[in-house]
Amino acid sequence: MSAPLLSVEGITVDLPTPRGPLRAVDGVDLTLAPGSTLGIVGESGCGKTMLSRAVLQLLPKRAKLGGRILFAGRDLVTLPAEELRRLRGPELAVVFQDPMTSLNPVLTIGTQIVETLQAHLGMDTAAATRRGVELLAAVGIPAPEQRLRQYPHQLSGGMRQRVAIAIALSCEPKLLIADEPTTALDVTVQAQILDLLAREQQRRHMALILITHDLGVVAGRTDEVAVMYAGRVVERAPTPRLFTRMRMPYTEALLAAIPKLDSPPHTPLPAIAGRPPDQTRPLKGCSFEPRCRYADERCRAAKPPLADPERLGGLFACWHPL
Amino acid sequence: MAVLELEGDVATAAPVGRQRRVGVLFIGSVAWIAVIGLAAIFAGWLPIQSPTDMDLLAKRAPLFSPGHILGTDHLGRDELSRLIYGGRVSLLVGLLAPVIGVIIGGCLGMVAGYFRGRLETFAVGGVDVLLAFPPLVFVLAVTAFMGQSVANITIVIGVLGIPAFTRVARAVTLTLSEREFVTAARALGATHSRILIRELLPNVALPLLAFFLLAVAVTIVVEGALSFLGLGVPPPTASWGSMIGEGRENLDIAPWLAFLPAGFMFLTVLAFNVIGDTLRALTDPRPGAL
Amino acid sequence: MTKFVGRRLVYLLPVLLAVTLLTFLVASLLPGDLATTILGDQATPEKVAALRAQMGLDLPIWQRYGIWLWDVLHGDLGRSFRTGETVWAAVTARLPVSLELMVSGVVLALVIAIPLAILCAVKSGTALDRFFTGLAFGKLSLPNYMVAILLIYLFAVELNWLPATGWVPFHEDPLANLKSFILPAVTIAFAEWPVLMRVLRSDMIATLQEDYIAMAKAKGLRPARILLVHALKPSSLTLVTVAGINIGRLIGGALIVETIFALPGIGRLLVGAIYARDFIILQGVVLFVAIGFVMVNFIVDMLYAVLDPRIRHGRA
Amino acid sequence: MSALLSVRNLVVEYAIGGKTLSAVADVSLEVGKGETLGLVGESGCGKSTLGRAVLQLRRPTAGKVVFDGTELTGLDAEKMRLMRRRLQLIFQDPIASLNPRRCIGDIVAEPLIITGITDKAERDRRVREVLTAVGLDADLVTGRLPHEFSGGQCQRICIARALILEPELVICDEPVSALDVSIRAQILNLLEDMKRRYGLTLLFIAHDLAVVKAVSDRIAVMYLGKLCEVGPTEKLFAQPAHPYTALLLEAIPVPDPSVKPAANVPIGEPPSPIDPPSGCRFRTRCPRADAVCAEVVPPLEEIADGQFAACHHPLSAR
Repeated sequence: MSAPLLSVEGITVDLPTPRGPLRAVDGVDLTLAPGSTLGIVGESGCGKTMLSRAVLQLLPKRAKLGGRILFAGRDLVTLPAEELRRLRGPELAVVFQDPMTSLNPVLTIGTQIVETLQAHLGMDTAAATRRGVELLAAVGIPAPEQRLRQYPHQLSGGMRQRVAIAIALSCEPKLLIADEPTTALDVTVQAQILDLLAREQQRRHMALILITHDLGVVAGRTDEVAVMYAGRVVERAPTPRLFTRMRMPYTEALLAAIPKLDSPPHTPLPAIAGRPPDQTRPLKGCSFEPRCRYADERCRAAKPPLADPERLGGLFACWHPL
Repeated sequence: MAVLELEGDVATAAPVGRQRRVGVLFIGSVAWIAVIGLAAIFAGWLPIQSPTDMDLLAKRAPLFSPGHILGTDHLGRDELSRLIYGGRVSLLVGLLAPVIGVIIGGCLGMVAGYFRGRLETFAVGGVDVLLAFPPLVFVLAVTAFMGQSVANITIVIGVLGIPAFTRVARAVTLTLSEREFVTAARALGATHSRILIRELLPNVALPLLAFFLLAVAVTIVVEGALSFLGLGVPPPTASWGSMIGEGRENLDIAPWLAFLPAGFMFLTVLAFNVIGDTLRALTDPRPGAL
Repeated sequence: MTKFVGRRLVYLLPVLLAVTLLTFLVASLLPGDLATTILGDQATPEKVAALRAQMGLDLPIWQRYGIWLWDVLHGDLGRSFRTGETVWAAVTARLPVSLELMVSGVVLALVIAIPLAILCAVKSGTALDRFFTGLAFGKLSLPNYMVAILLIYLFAVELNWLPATGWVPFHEDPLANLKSFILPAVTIAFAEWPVLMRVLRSDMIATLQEDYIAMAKAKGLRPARILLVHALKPSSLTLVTVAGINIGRLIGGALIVETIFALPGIGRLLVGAIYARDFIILQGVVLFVAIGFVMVNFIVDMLYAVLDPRIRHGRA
Repeated sequence: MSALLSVRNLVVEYAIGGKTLSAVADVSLEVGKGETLGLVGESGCGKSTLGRAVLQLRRPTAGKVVFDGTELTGLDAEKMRLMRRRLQLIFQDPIASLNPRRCIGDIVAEPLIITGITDKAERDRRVREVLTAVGLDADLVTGRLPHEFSGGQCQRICIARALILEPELVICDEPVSALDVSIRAQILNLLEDMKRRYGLTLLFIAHDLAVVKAVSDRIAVMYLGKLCEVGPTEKLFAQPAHPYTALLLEAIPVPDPSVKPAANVPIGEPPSPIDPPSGCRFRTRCPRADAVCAEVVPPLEEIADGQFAACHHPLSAR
């Protein structure tokens, strides 16, 4: 295995709230090899977005970040602002959830692509415009020359997300972070966008972090999956292994709670009782313990570490793995 | 789903922390208004001289003169007494005039924002007309017609405040009306008046109250401006505005005659602004534009 | 776009009509009979009646309004019965003063407000931000007649650097004109900047939290470009509105400032007309001011469309 | 099964900038008493508008809505107001559908007050009963404000409010799409329980086929304001007749890595409903479209027993 492109070590993110600091990300370690795909799955509030924002160094101003984020050998946390700026675009890029809000409504598509190319590749306007047309064509946008002159609101949701992807890809990044890239889109468009991401990733040999709440989205399209719950990674394994031999009860319960296409109507769903814990009042033991049917005294007393005690290549944080 | 995770949690928490931070200034403001208010109410019982008695031997007495702690004005009237009685006028007009605005403008704005359609066009058009009309002409016409008195001044300033209140009420109602709880009430078979009173009013009331306090501050300033121009409360009744105006004539020899009432008015207006702004911040981060 | 402009114009026309009608009503509420005023108290009732008939004052109000409107549409705004001056001449003589005051005041206010607002938005929550927002907040509570008095006291009375009152036409003595305008313009700027700054700052703070700003950062753009291109444009809508309303108001003359500094502007013309019951001048000036206000609002709407393509494409 | 709700040739139009947008274009369907009809479609297909038009919250431009023998479109405002206690609505965003400044007890009792139940004790009893039914502790809940609850709990409160008058028909407009997976399952189970307990008829609107499948007896698929296919749930999933239904089913990501993502995903995106394609509205994205599809609007016809499709080239007729 080659040296990791991204290595996240003991990341914590604390957000101040009126009820005290909220630990949104609680000691997460991750590594990502060049060209590979990592899926991060979790429900809202599990910290997956904050984790991605930490990697991108785009946390809210009041958030407190701890730990190290090594990207191609440099620690992003301590990197000077100007160096970080030069890294963003050519090395590190992002696609956000809602292209309606992630594209600037008052600037044309052309401006938003061209400015990126100019900022990093030193192209003149004509060259950058030509490149912009190529990029839009590459992400499957018909009549790209005309689109350059249009504004985001004149495009459909799927087209907007294609534009956002074109911008992210414009400087050939080594790592693309896609944060719920299809959640705001319809299911038929979602499939198209996921295909586009997969295709471009392979073509450019780019690493991809795909963040989603939908286990279905990561199933067919990632090499490895990390499941997050209450700010922690609770299970991490190669994708096929995670779905066939999951060890963490939360992963099992999450998968079971999804309505299945092949089960008959009116089948009661095995729901997870209760709701995620209040992260301003961290539990002493396992965060999933109050909702877990296997929980016992040990789970209440101490947090299980994320480990691979069986040396089978899958990490999980549970005292009573399945 | 998963739209901006965490934001939800943060938003649902009651704004406990914010009150403390605003503390000192807020308490100071409330205290100042309480002092001025009490002095204005009980002015008649306070051991001060009459605000209209002239002591022509002691014209423009400096501060801390015997018998006149804050000196006397160009007619030898006791400055402290005039300040207190002037506060009476400022507070009376300042508190009553916005009541007109908040009631008429609030109703108009809510109805316009809720029913939309032609009614809204009409209300918005009316507001635009009132805004385009030079307010001073209105003030002068009314005072010329009905006479300069505290009541007339109050009514005029109150009417001029209607457009602003209408705008705020309409903006808030408009966004609220699109919220699903209003549709839910309609689906339950609630009548329009019930929706307006039970569902919308409790939500519009707080932003309007905050705006009301800011309007009090503005009204005091406007009343002062009118008195300053000699269009407000007729002399010899004291008013902060007219005192500043009279003080201006003596700026070179007795500058305090202008700066004392100016200071009083500044502190009072500031206090109302602080209270209103605190309330606004606590209720709605971004209300309709003024 | 043309449709958008057309729609706004169609809306503005009834507003203008309503304003003039309102003026007519208010003016007719003014006590005192115009004919009596002109002829004096000693005039015989017959003479008064004759003059009333001659001036059309005995007609019902809506008819008088119609006649006046007809004349206006033909470019005849009327003539003061008192001075014989035409409305057009009276307004054009005062307008340069009010315009110079308004433009210099507002430009100065914007020059102060915009950089401060950007600075405070970027540094929001820091001591720097709290200092300037606190300053703006305090200034909001300081009426401009107090500012004017303070300025006069400091620069005219104590330091004696600038004239306290008066106005010199630009073509007579540019330097004296400038000097006579510094204090009034600063007073206006002082009144305007806190409002403008607060509005822009709060919009800017909201914009800076938008996803597209995060996106712009993630694209590795320079901070200056993010602030000035990506953040300022979408944040400036409220600023434009507020500035527009205030400019619209100032077209009617900054009455208080004009009075304190004895500047012969539109505001004082208006007050003079009311005191003298100069109905014709009053009518004309109000019409003029209302048109100005409505036009500024119209320009603001157009600016909206320029700033925000969504409005331009009719998706407001 | 007799039809409790019958929608006939319903048209709902909006005026947008001088153009007409037909959000619902000639839709007919029936919901039998005690049945759950799932209504699926992508955003902008008119499914929510249809739901609101049934409740007369948005007056239809044309067509009829017959509820238990009464023509709702013909009722005046007051009669419709009285009818509303028999038809209820549950929304997508549970937090937005609760008034932030009223306490839960008031919110849930509101329908009773509107119906004119003046006895406070009676109201309290029924509020407790319904809150307990949806799995909330009435003692802990009634005095608190909506912002003190999570999305899932707010949806329970909304369900309680909808059920307190014991309505016959409940329209659920995307009731779980704002909720997380684990909470979603709880709410879906609750809706199923409530349906049994109160003998409800449901019109269940959602964009997620898997969610709809879990609760529906029959499913109707909508595209750009028109119905594509209506049929019994199992049949529609096993043998979709309309190409759109088939593509929709294929596009759903399955949480199983051994199932490869679909190869034939529908191309493009739904066209604007302001200017819909001629003939069959799906033809611009349909792999089977030909000249006929551009000319003739396909009628909704019975393909198999109880299964209707509006297609010139239905799949099961291959």
